Amino acid sequence: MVRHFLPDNSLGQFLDGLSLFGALHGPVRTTEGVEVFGPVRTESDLLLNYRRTLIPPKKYLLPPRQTILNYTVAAGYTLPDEPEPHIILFGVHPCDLQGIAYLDRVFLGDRPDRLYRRRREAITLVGLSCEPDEFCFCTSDENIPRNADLFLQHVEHGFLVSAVTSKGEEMLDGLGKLLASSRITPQTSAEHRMMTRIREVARSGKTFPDSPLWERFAARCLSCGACSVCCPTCYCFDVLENGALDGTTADRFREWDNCLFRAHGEVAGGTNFRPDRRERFHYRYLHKYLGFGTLAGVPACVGCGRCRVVCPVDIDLTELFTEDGDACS
Amino acid sequence: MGNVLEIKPLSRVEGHGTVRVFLTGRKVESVQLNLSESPRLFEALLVGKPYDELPEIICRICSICSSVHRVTSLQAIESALGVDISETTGLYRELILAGGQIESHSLHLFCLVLPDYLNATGFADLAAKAPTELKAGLRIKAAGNRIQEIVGGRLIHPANLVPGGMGKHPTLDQLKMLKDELQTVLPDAEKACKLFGTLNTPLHQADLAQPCYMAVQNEDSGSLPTKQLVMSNGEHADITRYRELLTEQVVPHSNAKQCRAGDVIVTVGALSRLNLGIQLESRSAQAFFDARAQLLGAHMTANTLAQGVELIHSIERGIALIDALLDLSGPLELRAPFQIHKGSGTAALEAPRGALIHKYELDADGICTGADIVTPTAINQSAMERDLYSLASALTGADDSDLARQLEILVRAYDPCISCAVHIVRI
Amino acid sequence: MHAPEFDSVPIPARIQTIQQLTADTALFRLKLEEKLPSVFIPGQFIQLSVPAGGEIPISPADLPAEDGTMELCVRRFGHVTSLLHRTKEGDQVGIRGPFGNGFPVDAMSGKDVLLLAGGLGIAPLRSLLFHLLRHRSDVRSLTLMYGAREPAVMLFKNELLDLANTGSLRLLLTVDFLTETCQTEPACNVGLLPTLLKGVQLEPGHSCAAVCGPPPLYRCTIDELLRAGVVEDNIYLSLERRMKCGVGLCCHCAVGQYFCCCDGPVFRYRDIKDIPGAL
Amino acid sequence: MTRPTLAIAGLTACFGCQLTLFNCEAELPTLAECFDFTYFPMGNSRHDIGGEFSAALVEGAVSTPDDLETLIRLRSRSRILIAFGTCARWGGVAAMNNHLSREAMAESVYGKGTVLTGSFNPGPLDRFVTVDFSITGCPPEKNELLATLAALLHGTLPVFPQYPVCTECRNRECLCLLIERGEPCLGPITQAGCNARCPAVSIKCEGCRGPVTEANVASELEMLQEKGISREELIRRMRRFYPEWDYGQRA
Ligand SMILES: Cc1cc2nc3c(=O)[nH]c(=O)nc-3n(C[C@H](O)[C@H](O)[C@H](O)COP(=O)(O)OP(=O)(O)OC[C@H]3O[C@@H](n4cnc5c(N)ncnc54)[C@H](O)[C@@H]3O)c2cc1C
Ligand code: SF4
Ligand code: SF4
Ligand code: SF4
Repeated sequence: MVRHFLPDNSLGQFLDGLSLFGALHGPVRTTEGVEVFGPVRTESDLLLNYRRTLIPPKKYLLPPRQTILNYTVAAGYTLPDEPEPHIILFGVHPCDLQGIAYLDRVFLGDRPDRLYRRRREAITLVGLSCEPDEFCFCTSDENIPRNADLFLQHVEHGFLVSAVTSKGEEMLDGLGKLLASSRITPQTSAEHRMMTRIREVARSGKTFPDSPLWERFAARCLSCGACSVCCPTCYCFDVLENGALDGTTADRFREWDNCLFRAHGEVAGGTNFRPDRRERFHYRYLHKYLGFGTLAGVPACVGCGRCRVVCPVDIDLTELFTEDGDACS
Repeated sequence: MGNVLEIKPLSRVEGHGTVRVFLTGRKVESVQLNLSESPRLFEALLVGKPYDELPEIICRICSICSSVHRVTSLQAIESALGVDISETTGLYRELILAGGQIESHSLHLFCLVLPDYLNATGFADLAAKAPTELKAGLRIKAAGNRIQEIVGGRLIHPANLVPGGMGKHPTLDQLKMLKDELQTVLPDAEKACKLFGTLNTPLHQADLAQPCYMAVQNEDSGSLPTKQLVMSNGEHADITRYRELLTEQVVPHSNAKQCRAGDVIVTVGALSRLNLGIQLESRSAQAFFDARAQLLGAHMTANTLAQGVELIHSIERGIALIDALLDLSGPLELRAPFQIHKGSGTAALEAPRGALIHKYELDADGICTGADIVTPTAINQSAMERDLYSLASALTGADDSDLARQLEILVRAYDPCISCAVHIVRI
Repeated sequence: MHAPEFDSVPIPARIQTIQQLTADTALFRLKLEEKLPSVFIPGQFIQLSVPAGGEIPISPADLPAEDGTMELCVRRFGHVTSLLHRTKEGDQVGIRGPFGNGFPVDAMSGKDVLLLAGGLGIAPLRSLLFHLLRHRSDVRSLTLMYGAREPAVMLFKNELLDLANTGSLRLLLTVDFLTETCQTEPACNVGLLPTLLKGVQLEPGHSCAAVCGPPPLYRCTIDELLRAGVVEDNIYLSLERRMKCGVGLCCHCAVGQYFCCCDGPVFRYRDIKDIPGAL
Repeated sequence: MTRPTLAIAGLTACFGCQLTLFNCEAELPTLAECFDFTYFPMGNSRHDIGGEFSAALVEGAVSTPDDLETLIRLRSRSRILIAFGTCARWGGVAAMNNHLSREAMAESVYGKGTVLTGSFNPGPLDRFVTVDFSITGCPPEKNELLATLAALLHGTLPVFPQYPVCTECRNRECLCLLIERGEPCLGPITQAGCNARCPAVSIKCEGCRGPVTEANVASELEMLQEKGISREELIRRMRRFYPEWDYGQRA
């Protein structure tokens, strides 16, 4: 893969060039100071050294609430046909790129989801290297994640730009004059200890049935939903249908759900297969680290650290993998 | 033999009320207006609560007036704590008051009283009989509500307004959108005002007493905070001395106390404001000029038309305030800093229905030790009862359903807000 | 076999007839306006859409007929089922499916087959029963044990008695308790369903059982079945979970590492017996 | 199609829930067509409470014999009784001091010997009658009211979220006032549905929609106490809209 050098002072023009291919979105700061992915109006909006956004880019692919069917008496149920505007998502960190790769496996696997695919195809990913902090433990398998269309690596005075996909190459074609050839080889990072542990655990299928941590988690958890909302790979959803005021038409939509909510394991008549929080934490553990169905054995956690940051009562499932948690298994 | 005609519940008003007409044969002996809302003991709920919770609790006294209660409460607390709010905060507060007035006046004009003019039973009937007028009215109302929602964070019980300032400023885009919306409905409001000026009043023309108007004002313009209570008989007082001007008495037949200025029965509301001369913007000034013969010195049956003029005024005022806000530059202060200490504060504002006064006593920790609230409907109650008696007497001989209908229309002209009127006041 | 996708659009269907079976349960005969994308295997389920209510999993109560009709036996339980019970003949509903794995009918051939239905569990088993009756010579013997709360709520009773009278089916009925008026009901045991298994002895390896009913039924029936000689491999259970998508995406229906909607709803007992919370 | 008949009535409250209906400006003409507002004193001068109602939406807490009479009358004449708003569902602001004696409360402010005749401690509707459905909120949300009315037209009732305000707050990517500013936000234990209105303007949730079903009340209290907020203050704030929290509840 060829790497080009993009000097800092050409970034603005580079972004202008990218926005010819779609609406430019990237990490920006809200007036309250929250780092989020959102529309980028000018280069100065863009946070080039951000840590992590509150919600990962999954919101572009699987919005918190999305209409999935419309009903009319005449036509029955039909798929909504909202055209997906093309979006250039700039500045996606490797952990989030891996998150997207995971969602792709779920939603574009053997049972592809048309609504997901439509959004996925309308998005171009421009990755950006990052500096880890004390919360995250991401490790990309390669230095340049394969699902980025373009990938930028911070280097002194600029970025190393690589086109990963043909779409990426196409975009670079028009931007050649901003780029210089480069011989810099960026450093590669070693796998984070935590991620090594997680991968080991996933391989061995360990479930820590006797760890006292479960009780502690269950007693403290507020079921506030933050950990799932903010996780790049949590994708459980609920489906609901509402009639409209005309008395005949209806809309069906799906919205993000959370395995720590009581209703998640309920069936009609009130029977609940995961009645208490302890069981729901087990479930979360099984799904997140050991994987279900065709993704059994594939850990979903990409190490972005969001769940540790957003939990109001400091619950951290990875404690299971540290000495203490492990010792109890 | 005496008999009693009872109108219960009063309909198309906000809150629970009853009118009883006592008759001997066909002669009207007396009329009682009972504001029968159950007392929620709001002052008692406030005592013992910290200063910052007071506005959040007290705005729940009434939904339609929630913004103005909230702002009055904030100003009283800030006066107790000596807080100097920023120009921005002041403008936003005025803006939400304008929004509240647009919403309240249009709800009242189009949904509650217009049916009387067009011989409809309510908004649902009106939707069939006068769909264009209703829809135009609802558009105006929506514009007022949008202001309340964007500035207050919620349509009712505005959460965004807190002691010293606000939680978050609306964005420039939101302000521009509000301005556009206000500009669109301004012609609708002018049309509506003309409509109320020309429609035949459904009310029997009786000789009602000439009211003594009262309003809160500033010497200069309408900006916050207001300083003076003024009356059309020339009396006036600083708002902190409102208790010297306004006396209250318990009447056995009502859950709200009646309020008078000494012996004088006073009237507050849109008509009073116009008669006491609020500063109008250009188009509302024109509307007032056009309708002056119907408004100047008029009794309360003209209040509806006065609200029509004010509807134009608050839309214009809203636009002017948004322009002022758009002109502000630089980093804007969200909340003014302040220290908590013992103190007492009074604030008065014009609610859509007239003068509203809040007073609080705070201890050294900012905990409320006493609260007093005077609401416009409590002030209007005596005048309402007096006018009901005159109207009923003038209608001697009318059959019961006509009499009841006429009395209800008169009550509606006052636009009573019974939820806020009913609360027992500490003296 | 290819199951429909989650975003597949429900096929329109009309309600042809509604037959009230008990106070809260009715048999809805639907006519599909298009063909189902694949052949229905007993034990599979469809997702039934009731406009403005939503979508719920239902196991058809018979084998869909050539003319595109299908029978659903549904109890009024909550949100969607109540709305279904308010529909009238001629109303429109929607169908997606079939989803999941049904009963392994091939594995039943040559065996003594025991069907155990508790309450509404008779609905899914009825389609299996019809299938087996149609291929009666493939299985060695066919027994249906069906338990209901009380005689008044026993579903399809006359139909089942008629079938039993043809001799191709051994039918054992039980009710949890008898009400005054029904004391003369014929051929009906009193007691929970497992009591019917008391004393039954089957040939291990040559017998199999299909069980469907409310969760407590499984817990109390399995031991009895094992004791009667049915091996773990040959006990098939149809499990209920909340299903929103039907294809293993929404993640509500997980049973251990399996998804009830695509790995089930029919599971072999051996595969799930060690999963905590499965039953 | 026969139009569903509605009764809309207010007991002890601020009229905000009924105002919420009027606040549906865009939909009001449609609503007038779809429903027969048979009994609706605030909106209609033709009040006949005599008939049968498809549904009754009742605002406010019960705190007078008159309230109770209206409520029972509506209950017996309506197929569906809907508690409309926080006061009707949970008791609301007027009930926040129910732990104090009403007489003592009146006396503490107005002096000895004050008697309050004809009213009692405000309570939610379900203390007196069976309630079929509720739309919570102080004020309730327009879209929840409209969803309910639409569902009634379809012969059903809507399904509202059962998760807390936090979930919506995070979905909107608001600043978490609890984590970032240590404020006693009640979002984690409050029923969602408002789309986190208050945190969205950087104001802590005051809990106006009442408890979420699986509120971990004990943990919320512990966590906020660890942040240095007193238990008394927390309980006082929590009582503002619902005076009967179970402070030991964990799930
Ligand atoms: C494989 C399978 C086969 C089945 N076969 C049959 C059968 O043949 N006959 C039969 O009667 N039943 C059958 N059931 C059970 C049937 O699916 C439930 O009774 C039905 O889902 C109840 O739905 P409800 O909305 O009426 O009940 P509710 O109790 O209201 O809802 C059930 C679940 O869905 C949630 N929910 C409620 N309303 C909604 C909504 N509008 N949108 C989304 N979720 C909502 C609830 O939280 C609850 O978890 C079967 C179930 C399964 C899994
Ligand atoms: S589990 Fe936590 S650390 Fe892992 S990907 Fe999800 S949010 Fe990030
Ligand atoms: S601000 Fe409040 S509602 Fe929002 S996430 Fe934080 S605790 Fe929850
Ligand atoms: S954030 Fe809390 S206080 Fe604000 S509207 Fe929602 S529930 Fe009510």
